[in-house]
Amino acid sequence: MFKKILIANRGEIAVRVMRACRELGIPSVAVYSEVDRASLHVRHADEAYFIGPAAATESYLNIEKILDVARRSGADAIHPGYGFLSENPRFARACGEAGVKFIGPTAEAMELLGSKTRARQAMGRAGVPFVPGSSHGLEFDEAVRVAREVGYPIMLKAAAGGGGKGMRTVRSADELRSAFDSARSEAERAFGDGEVYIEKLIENPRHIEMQVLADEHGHTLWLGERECSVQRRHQKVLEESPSPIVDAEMRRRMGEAAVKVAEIGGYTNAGTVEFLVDDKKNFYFLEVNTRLQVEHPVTEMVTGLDLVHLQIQIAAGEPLPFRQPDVQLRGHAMECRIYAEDPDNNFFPSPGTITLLLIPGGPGVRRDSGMYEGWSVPLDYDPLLAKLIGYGSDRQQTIMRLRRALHEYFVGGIKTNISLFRRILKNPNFIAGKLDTGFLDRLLQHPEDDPVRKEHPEIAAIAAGVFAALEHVPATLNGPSGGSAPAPAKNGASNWRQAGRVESLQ
Amino acid sequence: MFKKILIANRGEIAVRVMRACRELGIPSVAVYSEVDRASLHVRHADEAYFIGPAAATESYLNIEKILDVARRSGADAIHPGYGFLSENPRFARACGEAGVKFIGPTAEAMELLGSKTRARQAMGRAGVPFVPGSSHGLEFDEAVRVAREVGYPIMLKAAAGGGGKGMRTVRSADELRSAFDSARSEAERAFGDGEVYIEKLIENPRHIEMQVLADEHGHTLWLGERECSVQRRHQKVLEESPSPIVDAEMRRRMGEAAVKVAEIGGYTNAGTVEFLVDDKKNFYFLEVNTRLQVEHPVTEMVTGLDLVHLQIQIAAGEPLPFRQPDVQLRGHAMECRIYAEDPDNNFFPSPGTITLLLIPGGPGVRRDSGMYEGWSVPLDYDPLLAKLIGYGSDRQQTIMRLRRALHEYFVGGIKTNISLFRRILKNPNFIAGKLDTGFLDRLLQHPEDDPVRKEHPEIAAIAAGVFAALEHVPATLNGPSGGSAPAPAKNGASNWRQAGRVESLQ
Amino acid sequence: MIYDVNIDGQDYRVELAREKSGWNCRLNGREVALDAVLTRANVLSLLIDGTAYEVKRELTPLDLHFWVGSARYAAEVRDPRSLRSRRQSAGAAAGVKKLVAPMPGKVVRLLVAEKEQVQAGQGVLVVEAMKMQNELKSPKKGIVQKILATPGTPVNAGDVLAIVE
Amino acid sequence: MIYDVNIDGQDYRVELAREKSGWNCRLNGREVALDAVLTRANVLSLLIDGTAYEVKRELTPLDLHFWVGSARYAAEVRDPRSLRSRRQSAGAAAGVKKLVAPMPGKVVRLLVAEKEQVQAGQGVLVVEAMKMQNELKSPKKGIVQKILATPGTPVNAGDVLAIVE
Repeated sequence: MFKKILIANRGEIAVRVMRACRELGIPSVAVYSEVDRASLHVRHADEAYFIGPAAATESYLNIEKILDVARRSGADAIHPGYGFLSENPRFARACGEAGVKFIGPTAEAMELLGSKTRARQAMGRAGVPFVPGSSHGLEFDEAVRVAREVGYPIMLKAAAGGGGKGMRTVRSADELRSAFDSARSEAERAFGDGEVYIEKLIENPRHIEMQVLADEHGHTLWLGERECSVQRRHQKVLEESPSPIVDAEMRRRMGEAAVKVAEIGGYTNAGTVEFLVDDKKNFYFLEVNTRLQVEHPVTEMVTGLDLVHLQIQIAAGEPLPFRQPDVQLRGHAMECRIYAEDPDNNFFPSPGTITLLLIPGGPGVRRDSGMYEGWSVPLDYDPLLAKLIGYGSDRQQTIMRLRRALHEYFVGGIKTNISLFRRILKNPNFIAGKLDTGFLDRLLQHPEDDPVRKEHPEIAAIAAGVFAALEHVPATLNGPSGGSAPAPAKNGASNWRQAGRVESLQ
Repeated sequence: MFKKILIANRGEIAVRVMRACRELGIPSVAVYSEVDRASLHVRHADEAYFIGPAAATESYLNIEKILDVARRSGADAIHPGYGFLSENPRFARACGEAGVKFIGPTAEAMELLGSKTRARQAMGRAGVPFVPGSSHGLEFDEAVRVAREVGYPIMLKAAAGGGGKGMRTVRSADELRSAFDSARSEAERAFGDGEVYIEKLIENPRHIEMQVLADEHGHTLWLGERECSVQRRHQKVLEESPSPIVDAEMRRRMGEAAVKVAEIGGYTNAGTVEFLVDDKKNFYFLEVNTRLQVEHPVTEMVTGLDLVHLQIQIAAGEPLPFRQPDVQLRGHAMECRIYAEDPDNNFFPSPGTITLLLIPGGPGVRRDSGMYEGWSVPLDYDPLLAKLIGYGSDRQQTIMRLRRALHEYFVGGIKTNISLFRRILKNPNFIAGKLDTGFLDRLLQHPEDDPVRKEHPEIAAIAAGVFAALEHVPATLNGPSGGSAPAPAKNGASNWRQAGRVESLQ
Repeated sequence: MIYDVNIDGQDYRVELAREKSGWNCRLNGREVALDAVLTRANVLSLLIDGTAYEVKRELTPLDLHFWVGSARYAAEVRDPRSLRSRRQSAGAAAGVKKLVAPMPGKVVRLLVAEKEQVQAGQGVLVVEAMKMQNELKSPKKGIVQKILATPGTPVNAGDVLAIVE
Repeated sequence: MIYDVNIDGQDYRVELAREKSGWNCRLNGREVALDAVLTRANVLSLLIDGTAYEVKRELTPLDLHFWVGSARYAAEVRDPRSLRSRRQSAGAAAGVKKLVAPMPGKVVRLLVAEKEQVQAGQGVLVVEAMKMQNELKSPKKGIVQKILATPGTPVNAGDVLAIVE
């Protein structure tokens, strides 16, 4: 087993990986940029090293700086988390050359499966169903022909793509020219690679993915699907497992297809095979995510397994400790991604200081968080603050449990999308499991459907008065009690108690 | 289903039941005594009513006051939690007479199974194994004879007993007289009932209990065992499921015995059948707990079920939604009971204000808590503050996970037994599953085995200096920032950040 | 103590008097059986006729809100007897609207020039924060009187970036 | 700033000086590459040569402790240049020991009378708190000089209940 693991990431995923390290008895090493000294991942680490300015290119994306910390700290393995360097084959290769184990697939597997066109070619050879279209980059003339063959509407996609960049929907032949040119130049700018290919557009598909796990001894397993159709701007917002439409037979077929994909790619460690599913439940290979996914906790809840433990054990050369029939799926899990963004104002990002944080607990609630009260959310990174994951014996219980947990959750001082989840979890189509990737856009077109009613303005008014009155009474009652006092929070409770008691009997 | 549920309890269990109510869409009603106005269960309730002074006899144990709140609030069911009125048949009967459903077994079942001697008689008729001895109250002469028959050492026990009261170990005939007299008078004082009976002493037994669930339509199921051998003064401290020594066959036999016990007693709702297990894995019926147990979460984690949901559904007349073969036990769960007591000083209770609270999160961690930062723990009730429950794919992972979670857990301002769990979870016998009810006493005889080493006094010294220095710099850096400022906690981080960065590069 | 409170545009008068037996509360002159406990900083537990409300206060550099359960209310509080008032001169100069940065970030692009005509909802400039480019839109149709932002410079939440008249 | 710090009975001198580039720290005269951030009230993150320590401060009416990870250290801090000192006159009167209430509660029973002889560890009185009766024991062998507690009355943590000489 490894002596020390460096986590080349920040935020909730760095904390989550450090927890696994501690559970395995392995010291963890954090890296942090200028704006992350007070971040939670530094508090959770056994060691922590500064790696540069806020800009990720000069810190979290800087391969040399990270390998330098590995060297100085004596870390013999690196967990990349998700994002940043996690799907960068050059980084995986540089780790190998530096004698540090990269916890993830090989650079070769990443290169094969990370290019969408190369992956599509491989799937074709292996007989895994994929969305009709081309499997290599196209010039315009060829694009015209392929588009005609598969039939409009089609999607233009960047081979190196991700995050919706270099992607265009084309509904008729006369739109193709301008869409082609703009997709190509956007891909060129975003990825330094203008390669563009065509896929038939599947209208309102579901996005369902399959978790796979492969050790370095030739064993590859699937761990069940995740339904990720609730998206905004190609960004996942809520994920669940199992999918409301996948039955045991379909699950087995998707699982076996995903294992085949992983085996073709020589894949090791944890990975995800994404599929599009049409309204007849046909599924089509979409792409492979060669990393731990943000939404891995829902799979952990329904399998009872810890994917990060398994990633580390696999990377250390251990064989998988179970076989496919040992994987027991049970219950239902759902994840809400808590972003620092304002759902009432164009989803503008909302960095700033968290002035009040009330967090949910109790049965079936898991929090993977990178925030704490008093912390200032920097404006330099992805707005994902935390993940709230709910587990229940069935989908209905899980939905009700998450609604309860969201009721308990409060993040003050910055805006978050917590209120959006209240809407989603009360939406009749969502409750009925009628989902597709257009679900959330349609929901957002009806802001008047917000189930949170503002029924108590008079209670807010009374509270405003009480808070103001509390500031007029001596500071010891309400205000923080000065330098050396340990509890600025205790305030007026005891003095008001007497009052409260008498009043409540009236 | 019920329209409104009153929770006749306080602390973590009241909060836990309210969460279930919210998940089922049922409004909850809290009751609170004079010292509980600011308690967490009042914050979680939809309605809350004052019921009297701190003394439980005048508030939480006062049947009339509680039924009066049910009437005023329109609650049509009462959940009693554990402790207080939960095992009081008079209360169950009074609820029925007031037209309010008591969420638990019938008064008749409680009366039959709540008396240890009556329960033993019933077990004898049904052929359930129980500890040899007498099954009715004894006069001294009879006690002499029975003790001789079953053979010393023996236990004298109060028929109405609980909490170790009226209980004496007798190792030889010449000790019997004084033990008999004192047990009897203690039982008389504690329970108003001096009935005492004899059980053969099982030396260093394990305490293993079986969860049962029975609906009002004649279906009774078992949900797996809990090992509760880690006790201090007959008070459970840590529980787990499954037991390290129970295999599938033994589990089935214990489960079937427990179901038989419940059926004999005409039992409905959730209950627990306790067994003593000797070193040859023979199990003996001990008693029935006719309520939800403190340690029910470990069963919830390994079954994936919510026992409080099921209690409410059963009480509402619904049939159990599954059958015995549908119950899937998976993984391993363990609960630490966090008490406000000082393990370094005779386990003295430690009420007071919680000045700092850092709580664990992440995978496999559940917190059922009744505390929050700034809250003052009253000195009037049971010292149970919260329960930390860990889940893992196996016992080893669960132990490591709880050690990790305890590392994250911090309760400042009062003493808690968190450090005791660090010791237990690092104890080689505990790790090996070598447990019996004497385990914890033996561990406590070796305070020098504490695995927490004080290796960093110089770090404490530096920190003391830094805190002192921070109080010398302007108040805005360290001290709370006055009346209307929202975040007393944000303090000097940003100012120190610059410093920190440069230093860490040295 | 008397407070004039504005909640989501609606005015309320809250009268609070401390008495031996507790607080006496009137809302718009009507008596309210109020039981209030500050459980921790910024979190108030109110009981009124048995119903429990948890109210959170959220005070940012820009504004004051109260959350009753999951609903959020914008608030302004004024103590008529003191000069302390949180009410801003909102009504003034109805014809002039300020375009305010809703979050800290960096101005990356201007989309219009000064003195240019804009439609309501038309993009005026782009601010980048948290890896996202966010187009700030004109609050009204009119003429961009002034642009106070420079591309490449950081802005704080609440900074006025442009004025449309 | 110079502080004399006592940790679990051991004395340390901590020198801290604020510089442009950070803080300069010396422990017993030896330089320490200290990086310190107060992450939230009472929680300090220290980095020293790459190793991370989270230190919690616990200040109760009775005493001051610092937690480094899971280990708890009793502390006294003295600023030699000021009169502010948390050190109590502990050494004084070694022959006299006070029996102090370790928690708030109610005195339910006295087990000895004034002027009575007690053994070290012998029960002196019983305090009830949180449903438990807790016997407080004599810290030393000697004579109970004074009993300051009355059965039936509440006591606070830190109250002196008896004096043994």
